[in-house]
Amino acid sequence: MTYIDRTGLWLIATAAILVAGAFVLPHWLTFILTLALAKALVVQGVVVQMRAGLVSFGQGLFFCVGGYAIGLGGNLLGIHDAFALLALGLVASVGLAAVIGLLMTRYRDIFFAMLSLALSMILFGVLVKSQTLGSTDGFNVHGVSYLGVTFDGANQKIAVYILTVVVSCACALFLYRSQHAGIGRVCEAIRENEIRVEYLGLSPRWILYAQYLVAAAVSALGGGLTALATGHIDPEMAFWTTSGEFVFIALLGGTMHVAAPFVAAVLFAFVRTYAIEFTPHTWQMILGLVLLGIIIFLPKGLWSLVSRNRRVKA
Amino acid sequence: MNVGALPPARMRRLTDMTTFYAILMDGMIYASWLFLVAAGLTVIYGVMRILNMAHGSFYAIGAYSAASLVGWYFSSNGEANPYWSYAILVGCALLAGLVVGFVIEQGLLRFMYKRNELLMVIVTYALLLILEDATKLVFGVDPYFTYQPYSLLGRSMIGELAFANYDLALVGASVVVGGLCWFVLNRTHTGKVLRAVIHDREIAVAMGVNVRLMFAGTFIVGTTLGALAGALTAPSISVSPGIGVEVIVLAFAVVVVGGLGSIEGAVVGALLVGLTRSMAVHLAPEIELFVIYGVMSLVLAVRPQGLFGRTVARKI
Amino acid sequence: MKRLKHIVRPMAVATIAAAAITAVASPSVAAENGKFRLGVVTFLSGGAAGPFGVPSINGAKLLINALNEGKVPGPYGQKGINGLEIETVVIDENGGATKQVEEFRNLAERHKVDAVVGYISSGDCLAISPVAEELKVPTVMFDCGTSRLFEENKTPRYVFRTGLDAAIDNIGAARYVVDTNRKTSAVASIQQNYAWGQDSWADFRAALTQLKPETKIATEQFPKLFQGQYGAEISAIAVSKPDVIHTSFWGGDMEAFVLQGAARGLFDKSAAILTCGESALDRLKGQAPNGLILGARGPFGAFAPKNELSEWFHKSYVAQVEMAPSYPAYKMAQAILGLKAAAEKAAAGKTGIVPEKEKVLDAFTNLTFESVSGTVAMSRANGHQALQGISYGEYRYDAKTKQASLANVKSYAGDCVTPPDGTTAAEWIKAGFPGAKCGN
Amino acid sequence: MSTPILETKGLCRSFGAVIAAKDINVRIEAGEVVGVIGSNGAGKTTFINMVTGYLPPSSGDIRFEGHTLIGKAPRKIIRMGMARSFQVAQLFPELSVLENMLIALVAAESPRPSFLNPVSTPARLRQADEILTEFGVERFRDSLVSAVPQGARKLIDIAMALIGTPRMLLLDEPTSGVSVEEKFPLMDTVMRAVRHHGVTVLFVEHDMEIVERYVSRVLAFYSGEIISDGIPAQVFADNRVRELVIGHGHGAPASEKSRSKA
Repeated sequence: MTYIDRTGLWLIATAAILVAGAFVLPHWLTFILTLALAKALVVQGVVVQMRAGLVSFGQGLFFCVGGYAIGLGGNLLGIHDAFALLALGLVASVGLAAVIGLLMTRYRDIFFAMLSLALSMILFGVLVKSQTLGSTDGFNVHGVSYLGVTFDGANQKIAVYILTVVVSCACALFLYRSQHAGIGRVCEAIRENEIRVEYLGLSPRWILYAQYLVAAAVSALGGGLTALATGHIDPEMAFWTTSGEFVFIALLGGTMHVAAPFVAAVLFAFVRTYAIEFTPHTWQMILGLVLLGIIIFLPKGLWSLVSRNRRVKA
Repeated sequence: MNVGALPPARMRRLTDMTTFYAILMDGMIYASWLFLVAAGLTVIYGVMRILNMAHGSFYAIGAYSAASLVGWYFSSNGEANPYWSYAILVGCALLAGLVVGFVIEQGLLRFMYKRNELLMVIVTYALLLILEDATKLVFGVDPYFTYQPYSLLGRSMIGELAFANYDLALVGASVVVGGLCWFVLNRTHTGKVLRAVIHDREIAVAMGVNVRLMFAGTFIVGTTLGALAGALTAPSISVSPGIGVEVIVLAFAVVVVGGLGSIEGAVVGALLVGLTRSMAVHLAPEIELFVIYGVMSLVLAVRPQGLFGRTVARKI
Repeated sequence: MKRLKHIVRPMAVATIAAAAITAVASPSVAAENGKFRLGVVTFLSGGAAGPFGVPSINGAKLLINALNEGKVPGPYGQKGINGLEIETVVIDENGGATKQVEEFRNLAERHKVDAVVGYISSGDCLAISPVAEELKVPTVMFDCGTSRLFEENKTPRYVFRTGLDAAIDNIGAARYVVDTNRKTSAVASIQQNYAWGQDSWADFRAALTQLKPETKIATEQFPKLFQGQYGAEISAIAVSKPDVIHTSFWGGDMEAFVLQGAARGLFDKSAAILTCGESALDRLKGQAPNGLILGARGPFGAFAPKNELSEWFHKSYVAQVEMAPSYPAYKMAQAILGLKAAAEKAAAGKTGIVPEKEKVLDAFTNLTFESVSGTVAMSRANGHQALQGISYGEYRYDAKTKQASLANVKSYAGDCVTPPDGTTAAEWIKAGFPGAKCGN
Repeated sequence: MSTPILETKGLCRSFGAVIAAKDINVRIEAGEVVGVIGSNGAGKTTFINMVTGYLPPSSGDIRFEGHTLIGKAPRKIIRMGMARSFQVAQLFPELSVLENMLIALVAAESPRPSFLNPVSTPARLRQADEILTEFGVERFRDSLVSAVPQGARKLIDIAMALIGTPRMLLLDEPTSGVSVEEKFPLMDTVMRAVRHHGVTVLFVEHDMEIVERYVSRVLAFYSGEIISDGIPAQVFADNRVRELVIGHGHGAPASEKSRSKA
């Protein structure tokens, strides 16, 4: 049952083109793409929960855990392999999610949003208090190798970029499958009517718990890749405005298609970069207006543009 | 680093009466400020079911307009009676809240009341982003330092400690605001109608309540309360960009602890958060940063709907 | 509404597509347009914008305009940098280190700037430093004070800092407290709860305890950054009956603390030392009690020495902004002047060209240049870190003239308060300041 | 005597001062079709809610095929072979009717939905189409549930309950909110399906004509108690039933609230 359908092929083809782009595109562009794709993985975590009707205003928690795992794994445990570090972040994040997920899955709506925010802010507080970890200044990530190979300077960034594209593609394939598999459909059902799901003999809490872990896992990968790309981590990753940005991008793209968060994150990165450049004093306002525009005119996100067009053609 | 001397000192302070009074006074002052900040948020949520993330921006707008106008009042005529500045503070807040609340409700929110609660959170998040920059465009990024109304009232000694009379007056102000909210909700016709809307919106509509009018009114009142909190805070701080974002999470914590939409809840939430924080500052400053989120998580874990929140069982 | 959607949808698609195409296709304009392209990064929004960002960007604009018109006195008469007009790309520093790294890459690779001047936040400096080295962009940190900058980047090539290490502020503050014969049997601390506050207090406490071993700490308060309300903290400090209060507060937080503390008589019985206090010198308007000890993170602002350059800067700034320049403006000017001096030294008389990058770096290393704060020697961290003295003084407000001034100013030479290369500030303090050359 | 499919012993439940169930003892054998009547607030829905685990009884025992249901979550009870429909159809409004069916099919297969296997397989699509046809709602297959008329929603609700191949089905007012003309066709469809699957049925109903036509046994509730239990003719002849239940008609003014505390 491991067939790959047309969407799967599209995802793989896009990833292949992006990988090839590493050798053509200017470095600043690949760097923006790296960060945008890594961010999109966290957004995928938000979206997975959004499909089940839960909005996490604290996904930065797992983003941060993933990032700090990269830094601490290198500084404390002496792990320098990128894959091992990402795996470490994944395990740490899923482990944490396994514990707090027990609490979180009892909450819905605004309470879920607020509690996720509070938990993320507690991590922020702990990190700010940890002077050995550099408090708010955070610290730098050095000397990462890739299966024994180390790169220098620009090549290292290309390596991170390719790694990010590959990881994103793998996650996208998995998330696409799970969206259309039982778990994804049931999540939508929970969003629509939780009581009915219970009366179909399913446990909404178990399903939300499972998705919570998945969201934590992909968010940790996003955090890890961000740390590898920027070479720096700080508690800001767990601050609530960071999480707010993830929600923003999730809405921008919409929850309809697995590719939407990636497209939205890339778009967001460009909009923000140019907004900062051309109107350094009012870039937040521009973001706010874009967000309002999306909510009013494209309530299902940018992706509804694509799917609308396709339906017309068909 | 040497970390000596602290633990024994703290043990001594636990039994110290001055510290006890200080905790109580500081807690009360902070709690009344928290209540002022949170009242508007909880009123809007109670009636409209909108968790307003832009509440902090209303606070900031109130603070900025009060600070700039009071600043202008003192700089333009040096001989003026300084006590008028208090009227200016309150007047500013009312005007700013009225105008901003009206424009936002009529211009944006009223078109979106059918959307779900979470989407409204995000709409107000967008508002927050817009208002942050709008405030900056209007008032600039330089801090406004309007100290006159704060220092004018002098200080009082309570035990060995001096307290600014302005801060003590703030306690009075919050009692007045809380009392007014209570009076309107419980002793007036409008209050009765509002409570009907809070209790069950559909039935209220069926009973012929003009919900649109109620919503518009509530939003303007909520905005004005936010602006008032900002205006009353302005003289004791330096009004600078970002103050709105700082208060919003605090206000959330208070309201969530007390129970979303409940005025009594906001009072109790503010007292709980205020006193706990003041205790932390005096007895264990190192945990001060977590106290608020700690209280919030703890209350949510034990009583998800908050101390005064109601659970509505779903009818099937 | 529905009809509107029909119009909006295709328009949105078109706009997005167009934006995406321009974004990707917009050529990275080569810098060879006969101008010297300078990236300037500082806070334009957020809490640090008012006290630091705005004065610094005002200082930068003023100086760059004057340089481009060739109106700067002293050794800086040459137009722009090495005869080239300076063209700036201004970036908001708000938004966190990750965003700054992204923006720095944009500056380096898309805008192809010749150099970057900026960074107030220590976190940003730490994050940018390895990226600057990697992308080989001459980068001058003008304000951030973290000691870790050159502790982590041990062999800097592209990164320079013309501002001072924050450890110096606090070593200087400790010396000032000791030299003015204050009692230190109860020292209270209030710091913003983040790296800056924590590091500042650690350095001050270590230095003071080293200089006066009988020092006792009465209370340590760490309120949240931008908290604004310090009622409980002020009570806790008052209860501890301190002789000295140390704070590294800045901006709105500092002003609020001073106002609230003064209203409650906190400073009546205790001496308070504010390491960043000078930035509010002209704003406190008598709300701070006389005797409050203020610092400016170096010989900047009101502590700047009187010379042709500093007087010109002060006068032009007041003329343009209608306010006296506070220390961030001086520090920004210092960074740009340092870069100009290095570039012109590297060009060795061949004006009208962008001098070779490697030569600029060589010239900047160990450079001694004239600045708005006097003569600056880049003599620490292998010639990448400026060595300057630090001054503290007491606030005096004249109610009649409504002018604030500084009294009992004490200055400490760079050699007195700066650790030598190869040792960290913490180690140097612990060892008892070996090799410190203090005037007395 | 064989084990009854459903048996309750001394079932009690109160909401504050309101008593919704008082010492209810019922024994239902497999294959019966039981109608529950009673005025508003008599405790009918409370009874169904207790049996399906939505409300815990204050005291008493409920046994399904001999196994107690006390302390079990609804999903566990469903997995044991019980199913229910709702007074107001409980569906997934923003999904299509087909998707609703597919989700029910997936749920019926396993309590742990798969992460990888796609939901819409040819086999499931065929099954869904069969069920929709059986209930006569195949024309709504691709519409969103929110766009489907009330009567069809009730049918879809019951169809979903039957997908899990239960041995017992509880229907909470299957014809409420359905127009008079639609009532009998709806019940015909439902009862045909129920017989086809060999399911024991208990349903709450206000319409005495419907009760009379379809059931083999009637339980009459009055303020939390069963006041009569027997074949329809016998129950309808009971004076107390005539006075307290039927006499009240349907729209009895008893408080809407106390009845729908669930």
